[in-house]
Amino acid sequence: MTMRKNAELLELYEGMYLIRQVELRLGRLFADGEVPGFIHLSIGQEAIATGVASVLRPDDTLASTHRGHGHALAKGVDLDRFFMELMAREGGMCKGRGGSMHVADLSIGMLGANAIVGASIPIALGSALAHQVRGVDAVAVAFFGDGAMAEGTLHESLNMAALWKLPLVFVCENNGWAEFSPTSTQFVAALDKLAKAFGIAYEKADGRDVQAVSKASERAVKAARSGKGPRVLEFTTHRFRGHYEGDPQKYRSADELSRLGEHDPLVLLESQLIKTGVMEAELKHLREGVDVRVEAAVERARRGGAPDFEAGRADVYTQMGAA
Amino acid sequence: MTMRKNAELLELYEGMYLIRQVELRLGRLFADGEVPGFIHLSIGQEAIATGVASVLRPDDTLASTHRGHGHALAKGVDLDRFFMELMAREGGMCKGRGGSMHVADLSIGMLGANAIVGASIPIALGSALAHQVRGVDAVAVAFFGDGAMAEGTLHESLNMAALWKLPLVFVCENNGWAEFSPTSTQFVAALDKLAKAFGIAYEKADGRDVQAVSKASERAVKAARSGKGPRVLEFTTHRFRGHYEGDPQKYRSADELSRLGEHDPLVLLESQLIKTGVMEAELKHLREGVDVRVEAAVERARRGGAPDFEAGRADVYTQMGAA
Amino acid sequence: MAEVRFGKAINLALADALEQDPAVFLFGEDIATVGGPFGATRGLHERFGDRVRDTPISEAALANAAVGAALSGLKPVLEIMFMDFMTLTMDALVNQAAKARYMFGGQASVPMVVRTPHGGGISAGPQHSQCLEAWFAHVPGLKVLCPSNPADAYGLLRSAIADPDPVVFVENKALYAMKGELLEQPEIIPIGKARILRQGSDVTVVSYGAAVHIVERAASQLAEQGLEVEVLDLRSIQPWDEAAVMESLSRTHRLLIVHEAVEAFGVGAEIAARIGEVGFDELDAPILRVAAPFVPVPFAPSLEKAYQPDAEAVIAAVRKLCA
Amino acid sequence: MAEVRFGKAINLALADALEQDPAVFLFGEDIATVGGPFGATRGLHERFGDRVRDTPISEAALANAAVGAALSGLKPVLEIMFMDFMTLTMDALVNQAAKARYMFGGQASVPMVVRTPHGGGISAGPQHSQCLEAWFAHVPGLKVLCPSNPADAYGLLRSAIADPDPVVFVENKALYAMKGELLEQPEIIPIGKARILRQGSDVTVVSYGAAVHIVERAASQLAEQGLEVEVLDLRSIQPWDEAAVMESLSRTHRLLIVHEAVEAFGVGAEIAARIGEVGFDELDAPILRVAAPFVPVPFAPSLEKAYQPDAEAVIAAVRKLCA
Ligand SMILES: Cc1ncc(C[n+]2csc(CCOP(=O)(O)OP(=O)(O)O)c2C)c(N)n1
Ligand SMILES: Cc1ncc(C[n+]2csc(CCOP(=O)(O)OP(=O)(O)O)c2C)c(N)n1
Ligand SMILES: [Mg+2]
Ligand SMILES: [Mg+2]
Repeated sequence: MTMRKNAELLELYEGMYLIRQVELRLGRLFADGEVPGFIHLSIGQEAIATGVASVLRPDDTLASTHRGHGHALAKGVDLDRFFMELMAREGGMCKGRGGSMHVADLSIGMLGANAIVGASIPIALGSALAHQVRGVDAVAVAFFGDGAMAEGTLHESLNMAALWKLPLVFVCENNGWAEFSPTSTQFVAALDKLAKAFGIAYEKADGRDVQAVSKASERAVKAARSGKGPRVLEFTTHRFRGHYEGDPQKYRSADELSRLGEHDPLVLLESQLIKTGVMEAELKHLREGVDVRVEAAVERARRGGAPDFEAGRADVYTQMGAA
Repeated sequence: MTMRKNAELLELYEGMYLIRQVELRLGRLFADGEVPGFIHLSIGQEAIATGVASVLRPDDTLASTHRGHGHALAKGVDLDRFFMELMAREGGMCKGRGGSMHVADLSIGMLGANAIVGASIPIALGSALAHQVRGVDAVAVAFFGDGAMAEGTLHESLNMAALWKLPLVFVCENNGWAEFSPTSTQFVAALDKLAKAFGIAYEKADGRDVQAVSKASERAVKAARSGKGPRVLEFTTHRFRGHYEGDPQKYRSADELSRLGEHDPLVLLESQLIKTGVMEAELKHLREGVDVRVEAAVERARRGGAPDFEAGRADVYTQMGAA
Repeated sequence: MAEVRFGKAINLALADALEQDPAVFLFGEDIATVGGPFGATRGLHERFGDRVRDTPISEAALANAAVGAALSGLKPVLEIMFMDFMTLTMDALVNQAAKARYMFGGQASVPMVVRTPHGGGISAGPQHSQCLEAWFAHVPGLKVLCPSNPADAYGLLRSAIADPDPVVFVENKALYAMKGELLEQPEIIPIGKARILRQGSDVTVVSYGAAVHIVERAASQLAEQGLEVEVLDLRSIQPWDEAAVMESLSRTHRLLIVHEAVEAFGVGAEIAARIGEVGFDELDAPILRVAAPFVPVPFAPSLEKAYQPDAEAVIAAVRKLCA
Repeated sequence: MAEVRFGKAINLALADALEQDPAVFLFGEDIATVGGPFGATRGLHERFGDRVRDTPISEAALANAAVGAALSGLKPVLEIMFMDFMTLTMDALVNQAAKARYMFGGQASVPMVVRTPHGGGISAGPQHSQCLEAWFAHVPGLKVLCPSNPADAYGLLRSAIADPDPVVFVENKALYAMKGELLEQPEIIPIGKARILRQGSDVTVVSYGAAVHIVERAASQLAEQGLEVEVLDLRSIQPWDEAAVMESLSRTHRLLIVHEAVEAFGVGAEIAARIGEVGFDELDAPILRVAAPFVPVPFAPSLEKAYQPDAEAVIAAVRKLCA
């Protein structure tokens, strides 16, 4: 393993650890009443967001889901503004109006988390269409969960993406669950066969392994970028937490819950890094750096002011208020 | 070929000829201003409606499309009330309120033509669900065109039908056109692969050949009826007329239009019948019988009274008018 | 007589309907195994088996399936998890369910219910908080109900399920935990009848759903200040009880309408327009409305609080009316 | 100055927008090769190539794709063939397009237009005739326009396309063939400004779209009878020009609102409610509405004629106001 390779891996590790740490922190903030609403954590799924985003350019776009913190962070949203948003402050990336399910930063192509299951797919489709029509070589990524596969928007979007050879990468994060039900009790098709039906190249990889994710994503994004049309990626993964924070998860067996740790993408990557000669102390230092950043962001968010409703009215429209 | 077989074939011929004659007549009535609105004729596609309906029981249900005259007639709607509907009379099966795109007779399981592309599929799905939940062995049929395959409802319905093993037969009438565009310019997936992705058995047959349609339908309906779950049927066919009457069809080549006659399901069946020993005079007599019935129905419809708007208000709700 | 929560009253109504009518069938996302995200269907799957069914995330097809099922002998009750997702069911409700009876000439009824929660107050953000009932009230063929307490929730839901026509049954999520009296043999409450919750001679305040409680709080405070408010709970939005409003107005000569939905083009607009017409001579002051501003529902608790109509706004409006 | 048809004015506006702004992109079913079912986009594909694109029959994904495209640098103009099919696009318009700007903290605009025809009069039946504009007017973040003549169609459509916010642009199908003057350099008409079509001192009649012509006919007849009607064409429904209505009312002291949409919970309800409030002291008579009854749009011409508001109804209402 080369030094360069190692540096890249460390960067991925840092990205994944950032998501982990942010979300663990959010879990505690939520439990303490400092984060209102409901939040869906992607703990256990960090390798996907990180691996996919690692091959994206700033002008590439992505549309995300209700479980979108990781996607936003991996695409590079500002940590302070992220925490401020979830903690309902004026300084939030959405000025406290969107919250967890709507984190967005249009300036870096993060088109928003989305509270409507299945909506990320056609929104990303439209973004890919814009790239194509505008003649730029940017790529759009549609993140969606396995449960979202049951929505008709997947079908409509697979078709249009293939029909128009759009620079669109479909990314299914298959964690086996749709809320409180195993997705197998809801959706019978396999995504590979679906993709095949539309003539779209498909690739599956282990969503715990950030390198596998990154490599598969690289191939898909490269193809999409070079005019070869859409690609479908499916990453198997594990949802470590409840559907949302506060979910007692009675529907999951104690056995499943107790074995989740085996699938931890951070642990897997750590042991790999150690094997390549990285020292545990180095990792620890890196983690501490992230911890400090996260804690500082939380502190700053706590000090952030409450948003002003009346001021916000001006943003319902760009050009003018309604009658 | 046995006598019984011959009688069956003749019955199919009569059914197909009835649809043909009704629609030719409708075409003239439309041109003469006696049928208002817009009408989509299924001329050229009669073998599908006839063949599918030939294996259905009265308690089997079907949901149809904007091109639904054939489905309605094949399921056995009353001819007088059919013409009265299209000619906007009080005596119409829908009292003149629905017209061509809404012909329905709930008492024989004809759940209506439908002006929303793609809606027939989930409506038939629901009907199949009702059959299953009520524990009856009726089957539901969803007719849809090739253009409708692009709607997300197909995907959602394929999934639920498979998931719940519903007694539902999907029937795609693939005439190659979606309005004014070849469907190949709109939809890239092949239905067999789609069905396969959902694990649903698929069968394709020549939609010009009523026996082929009938046999494939028989297998599908039998499977659905006996609890084996949904089936997908695809019948290739040809739309002889414009998308709707009055459509000048500039988008179709003269060559294509001139060769449509080669695909006439009635001509094919006639020559087959002749081969089995049926006399042309017998066929002629049968046709004349249909002609007389159709003409009589048209005459009666002409004499039908206009519907009464005020009286119709009582049907907006079953139980009571709104405030 | 017992105290039960609003959610439990819904649960009891569903259970009693399932018990008494084998045609009743419940389906929706996560309603069976885990008993629904708000617990409204808890225990029903255990008790009624496959008549209470979990579904895939396929709202569009589910709603149209309800139509097909209702046309085929079931009385389906579909749960749509948040009213914001009703956006996906509009074809089914508006083009199909609402029209089938009239458009098929009165042949059939469509006895289906869609239960769905609306309203804010839990920081669920812009796509999980909307009150969209005005849309459905605008559609001939639909009925729209919105109870404000457990007894009404029970009684109206029983009516909705027994009703032969399609009903949109709106449950304000802020009410699920609310406690109230329920008789041993709970009353069935007819559709279209308002209820006077508090008598008063100075102003009539018309409301429905959770807003009723804001109005009651305001009325108590106003009573201390010597203003007697008559509080009318509409319960049914389509049809709505014009006679009851007029009767009250003929005594108070002042009218205020309060709801949580957006004011502009909301339910209150129709009531104000209609009463402004038929009650013109009774009015001693303009009809006022207290409702949400023309802004999406924001996430931050502070914003949401500023957004939602409250008792202070009601008090101010009543004072203005009586000035 | 030339006489052009309404449909041609739309066509010219689209052409000029495409010409002047490379970000403008047109898509919809059958709009390119054949120029749209109503001919509104004829010739544009030939002239602008792939910037005018035919699409599959996938309204839900198309509308969300418009959102994604608008967030990624295009100004998409989507055609939805009939307003009844807008039922399939509600998530995109209401949850996504309308909210993105506000919900993302004012980061981005969503410059998209959905063009769609509404209205009856051609026996298109219950699922091809609806006027659903009130729904969109109820949604903060959307703008809603509805021109009544070719010059306004041109001028408003140019404004809609140039506007940074999502616009629902409603074209009454009965108007497509209507002729009217269009300047060599046609005017751009600002959103939100009503126009006085006829001055009069006895009654103010507010209307929009095709209903304007009914009102004008009625006004001519009433003038012969000595009643001077002031006719206001709203042109913009959201926002609507309250100031213009108030100004007129301050002279006439009587108000009638006329539209083709269903009266109950329709656009007129908001205007009546609002003016009934702010114009209370100006009113010498109740505000009346002439609009469609609470019934689906029937197919039979005789029924549709009875259903649609006409000049006689307007005359009767004006007479009642002035009695
Ligand atoms: C249109 C719509 N339907 C239902 C929901 C409620 N809901 C939120 S998340 C979810 C399950 C999604 O499962 P999946 O797509 O696998 O994502 P995961 O939660 O596993 O990340 C559901 C049903 C929703 N938000 N939007
Ligand atoms: C939801 C919806 N979108 C669009 C239309 C307009 N439309 C009517 S028929 C049709 C083409 C349908 O093609 P196909 O399903 O192949 O049926 P065919 O006309 O060939 O029988 C379209 C686009 C519609 N009626 N409903
Ligand atoms: Mg999942
Ligand atoms: Mg076709």
